Amino acid sequence: MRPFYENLPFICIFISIVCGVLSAVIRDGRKTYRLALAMSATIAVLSAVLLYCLYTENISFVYSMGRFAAPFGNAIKAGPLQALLVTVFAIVMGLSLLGGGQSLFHDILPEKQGLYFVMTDLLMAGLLVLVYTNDMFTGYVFIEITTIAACAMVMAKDTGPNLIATIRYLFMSLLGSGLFLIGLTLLNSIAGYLLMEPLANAVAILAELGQYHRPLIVSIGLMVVGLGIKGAMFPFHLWLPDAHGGATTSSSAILSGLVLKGYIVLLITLMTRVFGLELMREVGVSNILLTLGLLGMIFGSLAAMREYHVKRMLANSSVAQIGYIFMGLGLGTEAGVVAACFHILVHAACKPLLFCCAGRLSTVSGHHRSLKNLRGSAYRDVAAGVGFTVGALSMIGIPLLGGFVSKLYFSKAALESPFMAVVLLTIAASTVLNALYYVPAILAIWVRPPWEEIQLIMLEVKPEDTRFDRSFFIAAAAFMGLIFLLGIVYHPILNVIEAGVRLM
Amino acid sequence: MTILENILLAGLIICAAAAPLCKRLLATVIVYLAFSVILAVLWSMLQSPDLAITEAAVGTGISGILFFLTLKKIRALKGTRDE
Amino acid sequence: MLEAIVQNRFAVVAVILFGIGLLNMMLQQNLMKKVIGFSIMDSAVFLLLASLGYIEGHGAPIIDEGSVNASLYINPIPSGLVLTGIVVSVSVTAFSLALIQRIYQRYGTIELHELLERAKKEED
Amino acid sequence: MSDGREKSAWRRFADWVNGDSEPIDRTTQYVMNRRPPRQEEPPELHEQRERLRLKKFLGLYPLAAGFLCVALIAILFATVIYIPPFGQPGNPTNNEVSRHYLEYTEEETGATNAVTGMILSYRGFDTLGESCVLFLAVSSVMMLLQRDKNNTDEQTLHRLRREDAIERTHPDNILRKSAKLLTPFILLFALYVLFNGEISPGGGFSGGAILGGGLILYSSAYGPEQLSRLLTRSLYDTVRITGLMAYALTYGIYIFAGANGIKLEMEWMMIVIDLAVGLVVACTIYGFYTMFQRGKV
Repeated sequence: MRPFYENLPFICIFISIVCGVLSAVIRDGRKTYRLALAMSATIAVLSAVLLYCLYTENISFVYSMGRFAAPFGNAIKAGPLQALLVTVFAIVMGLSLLGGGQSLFHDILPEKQGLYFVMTDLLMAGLLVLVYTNDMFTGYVFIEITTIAACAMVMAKDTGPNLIATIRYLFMSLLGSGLFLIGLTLLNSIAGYLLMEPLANAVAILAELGQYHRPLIVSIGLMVVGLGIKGAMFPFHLWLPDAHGGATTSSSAILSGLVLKGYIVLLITLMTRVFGLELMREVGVSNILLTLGLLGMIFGSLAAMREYHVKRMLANSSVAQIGYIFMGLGLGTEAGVVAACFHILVHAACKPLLFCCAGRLSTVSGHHRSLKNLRGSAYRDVAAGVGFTVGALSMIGIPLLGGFVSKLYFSKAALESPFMAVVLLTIAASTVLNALYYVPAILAIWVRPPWEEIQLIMLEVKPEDTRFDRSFFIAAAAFMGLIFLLGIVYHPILNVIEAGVRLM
Repeated sequence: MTILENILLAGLIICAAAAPLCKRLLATVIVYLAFSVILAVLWSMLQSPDLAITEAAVGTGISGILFFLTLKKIRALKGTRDE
Repeated sequence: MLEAIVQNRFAVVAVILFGIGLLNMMLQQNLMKKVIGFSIMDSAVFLLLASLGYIEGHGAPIIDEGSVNASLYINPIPSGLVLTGIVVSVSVTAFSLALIQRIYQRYGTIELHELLERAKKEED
Repeated sequence: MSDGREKSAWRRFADWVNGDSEPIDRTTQYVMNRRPPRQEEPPELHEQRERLRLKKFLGLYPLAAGFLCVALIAILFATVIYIPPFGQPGNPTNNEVSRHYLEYTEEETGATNAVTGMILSYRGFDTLGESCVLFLAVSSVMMLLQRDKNNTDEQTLHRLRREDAIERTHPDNILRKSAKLLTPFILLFALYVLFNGEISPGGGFSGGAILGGGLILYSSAYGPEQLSRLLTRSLYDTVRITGLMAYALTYGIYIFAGANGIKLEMEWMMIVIDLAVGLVVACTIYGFYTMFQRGKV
């Protein structure tokens, strides 16, 4: 008889699936909204309990889905890292829905709101499985669930450019999952298993004997590239600005905060659990990841500098931040993976905050999105202004905020790498570039424009839009708390991540 | 058996190459459905009757209906009542 | 080389189909043809996967009473995976077709480059 | 506010960032010129630049994508001739897992069709995910195509009504007669495939698809109104959701019991799951059809 807490991951997955189905029954926007919030809160609490149990006992466990033990049945595996990630993901999901709630109900037609929350709930299920899965094919099926749910969330706003962004996003995602599937097929043909532990043994034996060397390398490469396309790795990120920039606020927040991370977490699981970091370094996939990550850091920032549309600027900045994560993975060391995991948490806290605040600022400025029209908007909703500032400063890497710690640990991890100089220089350059577009954005929202211009803007603002938005205030405050938490008490969190990576 | 198999494999490639080259979308869809039918036969030859049934029902039947309905909606079918 | 190709003919055909599908999906401007390219690509992967499970001279994996002998039947795992895959692929196809219908309704065209230009104009 | 009074340092800095202030020295001038143009650009110029970028993108993209695709195909081609040979019993794929499935399916799951046994019992979690994909797909199609003020105008409604009227006054006799003849057999065959999945090819997915196909035939022969009188939106939703819910609950109990080592009689489980999967698939397929056709259930 296993201890009860080992059932918690499965219960979380089950709750989110059932909530998704129930949302289709209820069909009323407000009620399903509350259901989704309650679901996120429940999952966050249950995962926090799981995290506590696993971290104090310092274990990870395999949970067989059904009565057939591995390698015959499906299984999931949970350790401290997975529990931590899921806790943060659930919190961020709830807060993003809370923070973007007002514009959500403004952007989506009333009869479609219930369906929107079907998507968010099942998206949560998909993310949970991507984090916990211990089986390759289960991973594929839930990648597809995440893809469809994410696309549906982008198009929920239902404007023309939105639909086009969705179809581009859909095709790129399908390309990614197609490549992942063919990589999985090739790997299955030479190693013969689907469950990760026996697969890892088979891969290790193959690598040692040098058998089927070429199919092995190609299948690893295909899976990495497939997940990289879905995670907006540098040359494959062209779909991202339109999809994330055009969607409704909550969708943008969830997509860039969580969905990208889900695929990357699966990639980390594959790298550490199945292939092993050593093999990744040996076959040179690490170096490719490193190069693309570094390029992404620079080019994402450069693209963000050119944008005048605030949400698209944030979306382009996501490309740069994802570049950091791939760079950390590309270092091919445990320290790099730990830093990448920490950056996943930081970015999952900062980017949704920025998107929610940008959405709120544009709401109080007559739904304009270009930075020019947002001038001085921070005075119309101070909480949003402060939130935007904190998030942006954290992205730049100011001490006491989360972004600083992750940059510190990336640099520390880079010290062991043969490419130390290049990595450190790129981190420095990217920090400067980040400052070059975030600082003007911060100034733009805090500087009062001439009086006539304000009046012109205020003409378009409906009075109900400027009313105090309590749920947004709570969400922004909680996000800021999370960022400060990550920036100040980072030691225990890093300990959990290190233990989790060891127990992968 | 091997000869038939090879013919079917060649048929798959021909259909796949021809489908997107057709000028009219209707022809594209029909050639694609032929591709699906060949695939179903091939699967029954690979001793997977489950796959053959599913491919015939889902891959050919249902996708076919959905493709045709879409063609009708985007007015790519000649001779519908709209015209 | 030639022998290897003949021996792995299913895999080779699957790769050719995958390539055709991939090129169409990436390079076609017509959204319908893109969807068909995607379907061909997925079918190609399924063909590769299903061919892994086939064993020459063995029968379909429906167990006869009294002859539970694993060396009589083909490997059931790839068939099961492909079964799942086909259904997933059809769902995705249906979703993208629905999107195409809406795009046509709004813009009156399904050529991607025209759509991109129109969308750029419409923004802000 | 900005009426030429003495400016604070903050104000001057802000103006510098916004590009409003006069440059003071050459360095500043240089930095200012390098700064990306953000606000001061007139909209026409910006639009023109954007269009140019788009044109460049549309010109470059096919080249880059084509090159990447061809490279990928070449790599794959060079790879697949090295994978284990086709059809040999000694391949890595044919390991103890597949032998276990073949030898113990009947004993452990009660199904003689190893594929059905595997997807419903051994790897049942994948199948649950797959049903969720179907559910999601039909929900998102509803989100796109269900009639609302964004996607349906008076003209479309008028056209639909006219088509219905034509359907009523000029029924297609051949179609109608043959549909009348065929529908019961199709439904019967669907049920046969559905319930015999354990001992013969078929099972929930194929049976459900055939059932959905029967509904579509009936609907297209008798007109959608005839069917929607029998199968109203609420009934449709009830069936669809009951199916998935029953599936998820049964499977949840099964996983929970199995993982915790609780012994449960699960003989009935295969039947319930088969039926539930069949219902989900049939409803999904009918849902796709009716959404594509008319935009409502």
